Amino acid sequence: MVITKEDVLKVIDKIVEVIRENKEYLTELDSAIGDADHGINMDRGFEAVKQKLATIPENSDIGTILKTVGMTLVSTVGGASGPLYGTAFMRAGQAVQGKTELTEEDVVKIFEAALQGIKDRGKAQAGDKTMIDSIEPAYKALKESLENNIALPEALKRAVNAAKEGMEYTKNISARKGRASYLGERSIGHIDPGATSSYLMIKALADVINLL
Amino acid sequence: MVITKEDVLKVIDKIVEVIRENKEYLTELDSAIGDADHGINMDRGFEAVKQKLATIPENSDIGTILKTVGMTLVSTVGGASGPLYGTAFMRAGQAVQGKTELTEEDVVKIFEAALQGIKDRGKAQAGDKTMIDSIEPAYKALKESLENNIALPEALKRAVNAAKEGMEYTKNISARKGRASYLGERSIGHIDPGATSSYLMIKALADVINLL
Amino acid sequence: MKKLINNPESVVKEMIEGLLAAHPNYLRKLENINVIVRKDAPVEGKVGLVSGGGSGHEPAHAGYVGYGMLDAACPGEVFTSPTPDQMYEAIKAVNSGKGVLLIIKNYTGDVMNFEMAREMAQAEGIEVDQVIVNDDVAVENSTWTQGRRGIAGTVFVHKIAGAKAQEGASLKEVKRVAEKVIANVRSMGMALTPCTVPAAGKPSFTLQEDEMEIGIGIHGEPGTHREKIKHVDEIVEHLMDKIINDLPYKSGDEVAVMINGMGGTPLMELYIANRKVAEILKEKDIKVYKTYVGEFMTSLEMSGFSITLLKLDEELKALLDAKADTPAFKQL
Amino acid sequence: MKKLINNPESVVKEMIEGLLAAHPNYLRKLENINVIVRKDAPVEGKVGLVSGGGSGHEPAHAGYVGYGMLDAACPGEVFTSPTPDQMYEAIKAVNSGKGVLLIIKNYTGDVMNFEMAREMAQAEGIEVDQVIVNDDVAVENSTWTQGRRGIAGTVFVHKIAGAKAQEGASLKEVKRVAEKVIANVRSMGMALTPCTVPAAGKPSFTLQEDEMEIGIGIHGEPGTHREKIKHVDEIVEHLMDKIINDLPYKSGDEVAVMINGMGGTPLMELYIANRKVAEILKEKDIKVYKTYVGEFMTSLEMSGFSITLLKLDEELKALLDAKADTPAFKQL
Ligand SMILES: Nc1ncnc2c1ncn2[C@@H]1O[C@H](COP(=O)(O)OP(=O)(O)O)[C@@H](O)[C@H]1O
Ligand SMILES: Nc1ncnc2c1ncn2[C@@H]1O[C@H](COP(=O)(O)OP(=O)(O)O)[C@@H](O)[C@H]1O
Ligand SMILES: [Mg+2]
Ligand SMILES: [Mg+2]
Ligand SMILES: [Mg+2]
Ligand SMILES: [Mg+2]
Repeated sequence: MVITKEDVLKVIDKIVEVIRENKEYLTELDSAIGDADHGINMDRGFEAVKQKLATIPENSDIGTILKTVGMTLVSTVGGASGPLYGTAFMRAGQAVQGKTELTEEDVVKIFEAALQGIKDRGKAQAGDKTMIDSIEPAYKALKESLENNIALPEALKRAVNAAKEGMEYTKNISARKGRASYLGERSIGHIDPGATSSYLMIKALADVINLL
Repeated sequence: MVITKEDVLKVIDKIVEVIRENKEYLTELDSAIGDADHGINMDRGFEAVKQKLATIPENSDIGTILKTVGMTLVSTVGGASGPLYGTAFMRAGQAVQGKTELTEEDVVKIFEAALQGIKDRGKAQAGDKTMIDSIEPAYKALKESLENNIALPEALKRAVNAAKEGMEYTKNISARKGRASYLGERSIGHIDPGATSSYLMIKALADVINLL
Repeated sequence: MKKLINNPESVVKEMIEGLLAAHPNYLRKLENINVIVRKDAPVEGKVGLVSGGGSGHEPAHAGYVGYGMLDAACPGEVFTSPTPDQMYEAIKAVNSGKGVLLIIKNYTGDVMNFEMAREMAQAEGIEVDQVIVNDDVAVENSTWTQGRRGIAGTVFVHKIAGAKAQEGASLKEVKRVAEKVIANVRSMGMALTPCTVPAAGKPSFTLQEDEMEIGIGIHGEPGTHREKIKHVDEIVEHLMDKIINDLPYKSGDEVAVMINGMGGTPLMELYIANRKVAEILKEKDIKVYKTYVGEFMTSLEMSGFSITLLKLDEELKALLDAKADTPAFKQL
Repeated sequence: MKKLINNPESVVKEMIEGLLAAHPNYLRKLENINVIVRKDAPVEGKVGLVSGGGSGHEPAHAGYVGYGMLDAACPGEVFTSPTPDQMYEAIKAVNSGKGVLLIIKNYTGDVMNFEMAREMAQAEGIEVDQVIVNDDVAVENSTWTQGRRGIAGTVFVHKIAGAKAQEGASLKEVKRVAEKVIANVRSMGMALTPCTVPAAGKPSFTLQEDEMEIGIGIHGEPGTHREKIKHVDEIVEHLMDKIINDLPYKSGDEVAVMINGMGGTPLMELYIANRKVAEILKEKDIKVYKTYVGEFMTSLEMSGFSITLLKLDEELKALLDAKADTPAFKQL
């Protein structure tokens, strides 16, 4: 299966839409264990991404598109999620630099680079109650599925399920990174907002690919 | 009928008690059209009066006692009511300077001097929605009753009724003096706190005299 | 009632203790009475400036005691005028022989108590004069009342009369500039929420979630009327309209602006209000010489604000710019 | 949500406009980006000091831009770290060739965004260094987290590093005193009421009428635990206990004290709190060199306060006493 540049743009549009729809929900999650801005931040950022992508040259490759998304997020989201998601998209763009179509392998590379970017930037690991708790299991599920010759749409579905499980798991643990960590044990019982936005983005990707 | 120094002290005690009992009520009235302190102010003042009177020389005359009450009120009540009631008691004391017993006429003089003191100090007149709206009718009723040879206890009862009517009348008018005047028409519908404290003091006087 | 206090009856006493502990280089208290004076009072060769009023307006008035502003402040109980003996002791403590000016906000209680104190001090041969600040334009039919209230504009009187006194001017001169400020200063305020007098324990009025009070004073009392809440720009327009038309302030005038928080208003909101104030003044070609944004004359924890304009001439500008060094008002 | 605003989405933009209108002699804004710099930036021969953080902490940080304190402040969205391009432009605007020091409060977002900016500026050959303030002792198990938060103690870093930079010291020297402050400053806060991020429209947590949050940060987030409300003296005892034992501050030490209101706390209550702070320090024979009471690092309209102690030596005392002239912090 081949993913075109147009497909990538569709995925980004879908992410913009899903973040908009979940703006209040993400903010509410953040108000329980953070500072009540995650949905607002993400929506501001992806709104800017939408504006920005409308202005980039027709012939931009997928790498450039993803890097533009990343740079736009860095300069508009702010907070912790800005540099983290920004770095993730910039690294993803680097991983597929120059390409105008993506293979299954490229998708794995994108996940890998994004995850590594987040880890480099934020120094967190799985179990710290962050976005990594959604992304890492999703990445692993995707990789394993594709290694087992499962088709991309199905592999992405499994990634979404893994992200969802990871996201739900954040409810049971206490935070060790980010603002929520100051709450210590009090953060237990609440889903992490960043893990939720990550899950939503992965789901947006899967939903678009599934419809192709 | 003759009123002794002990009777005067009893009246003051009764006033202290009545103000204490109505501290919250007077404050509530003041919160509707003023700054929510009248009961607190009056109670602080009369509490100080009680302390102070416990320390004055045994042989003090009634004039000295009333002046002491006035000076104590001036230096402890604050606000508008402090100088007004303070001046009222000081003038009343001057009016009966040196006396150890009071006649009916002296009681009229006390009312007259107190009322004049309040008017001199505050430049208000009847109908301005102030303590004067209780005190002036009370003074007039007392004077007229005594002129018509009505006994003091009964004359004071009439004064109390007049004060009560005056107090209730303040509900129907808008304030032209004091803090409530800033409310303009909005002060209509609320009884004036100072008119109420005046009524309560006049009633305390009458109640004590009636029991003699 | 949620307050950071111990006993509602002792808030004034404990506040004064905390104030003195914080500013020992600026302030001292007279013995046995609630009067805060400049540490170096009486200042030789200087007219003494005394102000005061109920507590609950912090930093007014003790926060303005110091170089270039007040010599003494008399804090009363919460929202209750101080008593004549406080002002009397203050007058005696700051009189260096050049006389004393009382700066009184126009409230019946304040005026009467200060007047009694003045009578007492004059009887002792101290030269005492007074000015009465009445900057609040909210109350219109002031002919029927004892006149307008004094609110945040009072701080400009402290600053400017204080600068004049600091120069060594005579009582007459200090009084003249104080009255010039009073003639040229106008204010108006509003509230989003009421405040609670600690000893009363209940808010002095209640407002619905979508209501505001317009034309409030600084004692937690209700305002001139109640409205549905609006955008701050509309609120500012309304207040500015009243203020500007009152003096009136005219095209070509130069003004000082004070955006005063009532105690519970975040600075962010005061700046947002100032944005519209500046815009309106620009439209009307009234030049802003200087702007003060912050909490200068508060009403406990009330949320809301007031706008003050002071029309300036060269003399007032120079005095406004003069150095001041007090706990709550510093100017280099 | 009762706020003096127009549109929740534009509060930061409008606040900045109001701020610039109020303080044109102190501040200017870089074009097309939310960076506030000293009017005279870059100051020749002076290390540039850049700080910033989410908005909602006013007067921090733009209020501290001026003589003897910061050269630039980057206001983010409400409670949201500013973005790297803001800090990057700030660094460029204040660099006079002597290098730039970033003063960062220890939050994941702030640290990451500042670090990205530093990388960008360093890539252009600008000498940039940073310090991270982490004065909040509320969070105990900080080994498991990214460490303690930076709260009101940051203002002492601005003041003292600012004074050192104003003297013309090198980047290395300015960084050294900043780190000395950080090593010696500790804070802790509490809240009586939550605050509402304008764009969120709802309070970030809810408290019952008889509850308070202990160990809060400055972003409206809940604290370390919740309790029944107590007398302020008991609250102060608890906070002071944590703070004093942390460094620890010892008998014979000299300290600067900051009693910081969270935005909605009346000054009266802050002074009442300071009374107990001073009493405890006296008991422990810790000398108070200087006390600051007011709103320095707020959380929108939150009601509550924090206590900060800074242990001083002769160098820090001299720098703390140095002249400062900024919109929100003036010292003669
Ligand atoms: N060090 C980190 N590594 C990975 N993710 C992190 C880290 N710190 C915070 N996060 C994520 O960021 C989310 C919060 O983002 P956001 O609310 O936008 O920023 P802020 O916490 O600065 O307000 C958290 O829910 C968490 O998933
Ligand atoms: N000029 C005046 N003359 C007579 N009584 C007055 C005058 N001004 C105010 N009062 C009385 O004082 C009362 C208010 O007293 P209080 O609440 O103790 O003082 P304040 O108004 O200063 O808070 C009013 O209810 C009114 O009866
Ligand atoms: Mg957040
Ligand atoms: Mg009253
Ligand atoms: Mg009063
Ligand atoms: Mg944030």
